[in-house]
Amino acid sequence: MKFAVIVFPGSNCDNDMYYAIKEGLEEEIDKVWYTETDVSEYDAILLPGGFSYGDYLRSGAIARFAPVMESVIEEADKGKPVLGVCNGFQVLLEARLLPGAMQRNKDLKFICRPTELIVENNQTGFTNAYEKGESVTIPVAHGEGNYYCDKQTLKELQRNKQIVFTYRNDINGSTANIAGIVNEQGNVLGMMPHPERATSDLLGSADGLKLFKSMLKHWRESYVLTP
Amino acid sequence: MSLLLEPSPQQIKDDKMYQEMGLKDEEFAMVEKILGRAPNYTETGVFSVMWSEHCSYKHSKVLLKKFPSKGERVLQGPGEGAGIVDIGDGQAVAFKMESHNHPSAIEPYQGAATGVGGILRDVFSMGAKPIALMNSLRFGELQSARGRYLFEEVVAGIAGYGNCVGVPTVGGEVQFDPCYEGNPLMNAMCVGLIDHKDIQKGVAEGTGNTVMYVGASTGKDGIHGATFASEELSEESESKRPSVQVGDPFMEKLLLEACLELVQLDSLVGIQDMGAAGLASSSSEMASKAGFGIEMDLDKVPQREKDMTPYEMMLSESQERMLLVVKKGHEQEVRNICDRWGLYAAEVGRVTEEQTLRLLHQNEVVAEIPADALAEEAPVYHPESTEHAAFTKNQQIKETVFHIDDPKKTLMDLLQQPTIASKEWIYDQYDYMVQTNTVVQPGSDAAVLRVRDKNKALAMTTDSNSRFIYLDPETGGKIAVAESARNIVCSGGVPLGLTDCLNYGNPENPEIYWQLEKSTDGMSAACETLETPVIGGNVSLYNETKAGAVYPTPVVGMVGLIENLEHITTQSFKQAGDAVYVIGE
Amino acid sequence: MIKVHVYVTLKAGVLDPQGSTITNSLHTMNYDEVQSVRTGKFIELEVENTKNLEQRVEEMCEKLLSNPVIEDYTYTIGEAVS
Amino acid sequence: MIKVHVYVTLKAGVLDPQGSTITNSLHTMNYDEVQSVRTGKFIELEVENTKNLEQRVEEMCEKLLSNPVIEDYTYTIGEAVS
Ligand SMILES: Nc1ncnc2c1ncn2[C@@H]1O[C@H](COP(=O)(O)OP(=O)(O)O)[C@@H](O)[C@H]1O
Repeated sequence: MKFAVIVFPGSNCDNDMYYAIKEGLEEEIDKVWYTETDVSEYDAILLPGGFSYGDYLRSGAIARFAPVMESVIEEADKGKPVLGVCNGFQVLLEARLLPGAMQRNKDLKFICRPTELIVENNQTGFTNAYEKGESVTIPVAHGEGNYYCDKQTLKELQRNKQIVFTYRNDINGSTANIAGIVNEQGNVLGMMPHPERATSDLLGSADGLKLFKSMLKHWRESYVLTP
Repeated sequence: MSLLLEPSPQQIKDDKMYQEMGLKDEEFAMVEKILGRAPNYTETGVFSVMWSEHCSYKHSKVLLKKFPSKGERVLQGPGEGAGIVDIGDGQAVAFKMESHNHPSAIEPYQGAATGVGGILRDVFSMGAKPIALMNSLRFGELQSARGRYLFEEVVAGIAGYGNCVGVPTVGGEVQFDPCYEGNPLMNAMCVGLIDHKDIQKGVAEGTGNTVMYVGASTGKDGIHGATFASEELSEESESKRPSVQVGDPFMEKLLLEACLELVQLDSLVGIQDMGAAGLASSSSEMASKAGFGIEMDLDKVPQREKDMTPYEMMLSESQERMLLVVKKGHEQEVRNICDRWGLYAAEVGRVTEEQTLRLLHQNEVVAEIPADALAEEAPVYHPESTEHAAFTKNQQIKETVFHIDDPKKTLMDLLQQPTIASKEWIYDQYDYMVQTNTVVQPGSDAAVLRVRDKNKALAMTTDSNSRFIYLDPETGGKIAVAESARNIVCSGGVPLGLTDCLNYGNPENPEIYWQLEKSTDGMSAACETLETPVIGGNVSLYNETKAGAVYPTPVVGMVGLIENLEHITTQSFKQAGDAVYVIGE
Repeated sequence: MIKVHVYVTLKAGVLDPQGSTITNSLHTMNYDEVQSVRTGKFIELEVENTKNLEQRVEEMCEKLLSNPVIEDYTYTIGEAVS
Repeated sequence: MIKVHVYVTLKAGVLDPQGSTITNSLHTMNYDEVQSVRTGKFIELEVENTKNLEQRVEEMCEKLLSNPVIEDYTYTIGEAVS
């Protein structure tokens, strides 16, 4: 399986994502520069964490207009898996590939810590290796992870089972403790916690690796095994 | 001030205007002797910053010489952006600590943020990839609103900058004491990883080579910051400072990535950060170190504001800027890399045979100074020294035995002291995991980072207990070094060396100078014994307000090598039933 | 050159964590008369005079300067200055 | 209840990294007419009418709402509304 991790000016978890795939999952991955205009050759697209464009104005707002995003949106619309982590999630929100918006954490402070998450939906192409309701430890590191959506949107998210991860405890004020959501089609996942930081026991947890394993399994099942 | 309104050399001399810039009468006389004439306004400004304590170490040079700085593993000792120590396999670790005390007292968020920015540049300008940040902080008690404000904003500033750049802040230390009330301390340390072959120096050599400027444009911010850092804080400080520097961590991130690519160019001759005293220090130091000169055309310097004068350009402390020397004819290679990162690279001058710093502005020579005079020939002072009264008094105290009626209550009281209590509130705000190498997170004796693809790791710590040092500077100095070494050893590492940041009051006060002397004696002795060379550091003097000087606070930042990942040890008890030992005296 | 002022505010109903923090701080500082605080952005643009300036400004606000999911915007277009 | 609007801007000469990044971004989006962008804060307060309202607002601006070291502020005090 061939992954692309997009590098925006100011991305800083691109290398971590690269190693998670290369060494953790042992699959192929390229770093793709934000000025590229065609990402169709990849099987999955990863938008990494960091501070694209310094997070100036609003996090993700400026990266959303980077040249590469047109092709990312195109591939997402075609049903290709797209994963946005932290700043990547914020970019997906700004690009309207996912509903809602991010605000500053409720106590206005950046938080970095291992966090307990609940897998709310294990029927996605990103979570099929987890149990439903499984409790996993994956770190967060963000200042603007306070997920907001209006009541109507929340209802839809719930009805369509688009809420994939929630925080066990409220850490940042997010609506319904949401930590990660997918789009209606289920091929675009945005999450604030960093699975790429939880890929080995040496780093404190390997729970994040299962997410990438899920992507691989899903890809094998849907693209490789079907004639 | 426009160029036309600048005072003439005669006026500067007659009205002793140099005093306001920080030059003493006898220093001004030396300048006149060096130039063979009275300096003009720009020249006076450049001399005054280069001869400030911050840049010249004129009151501390003698003491720094005592530190052992050699060792089998030392690849680069004091004298460059950062010191470098070998860790085997063709790799080395570069590290340095620096203070940003006065800026943090005035504008704590930006002061701390730009402190982090500066120390990062010191490390990546050596060609090293920054892998960790640490810090050492001192504030007044948290009961005061101002104290809390300074503390919260400094922590937020460190977090804001480091998190954005993507270098994990893996540890540090903090102490609260009334002596820091008006003059908090903010020391930042950066650790970088480098391959031996990539080590760069800040030198401008090779006549005709091109001097290039990369990064943010030059504004009127922080003009005279180095002088400001070499004075006591007063109410005037507020108005004296023309404008505070604001950090741009996004720009820094681009600059970092670009520099790590630039150092791979064979055509790069030298590179140096424009830190305190900006263009003045980087240009004169690069020229002086190499034994060449630099001719710079100030019209080519990217400027953020209209009508900047040579004085303002040379003394500006705008952040996120680098000065490069490139082999003539290879400028395009630099431009290509910078373009890719969205940075502007300007050709601002050339290296000259003649060892002079010559500045051109609108086709006129506006300054002409021997480069060595600025970088090397600052006066050196041997201030008077008198035993500090606090020490004398402390020595007279007969041994005291404390009677504790309720040990449990005393323990609880102690644990509630902000200085002793958990520091989670602080490091929760630092991204200490980015780069995914942090194996031992903040909260243990030392932070531990694995070295990717190798079965080894680096341990790092910052330490100082200024109350001990206040009561007995020599012993306290030894304790500071020994504590660092113990923290490294407890984490499974062998100490490699240290960087330090010497924070004291006004050295022209004999009692303060005595503290400086004695504590550095103690540190040197401990370094000799423990075989931990001092490979770099920084001095911050004049940390005092009307209420008095801060405690003598030499902070030690030590790095150790863990030769096998299995040696990594953490602080916590592991399981019930294990025996607990106390070793040592 | 024309000065354009853009004001970006949170939509009614969207919580404003920063606003509530400021309200609390003002209360501890004894400014009890303050009932509520809402924070927003104030962006000043210097723009060359173009034909359809208003439309262009509107576009910039929609696309980049505000996020319609949570924010509203208003703007004023100033007099031309040299 | 009275609405007070506070505008906080960076002092002239103080670097505005946000502003320059937004300018660049607008340029890549072909809004080349934009010469420069400066960012600031827009704060709306709802305040009970008190005697020395103006002075109180001024104090709040000085002490909390702006950072006098790098920022300037202006404010407008609206009509009383129920
Ligand atoms: N306390 C100290 N101990 C050892 N070396 C020091 C100390 N203070 C400064 N130095 C060394 O003196 C040199 C000049 O320091 P400094 O001017 O702070 O460097 P920079 O040019 O990076 O600002 C540096 O190489 C530094 O390591």
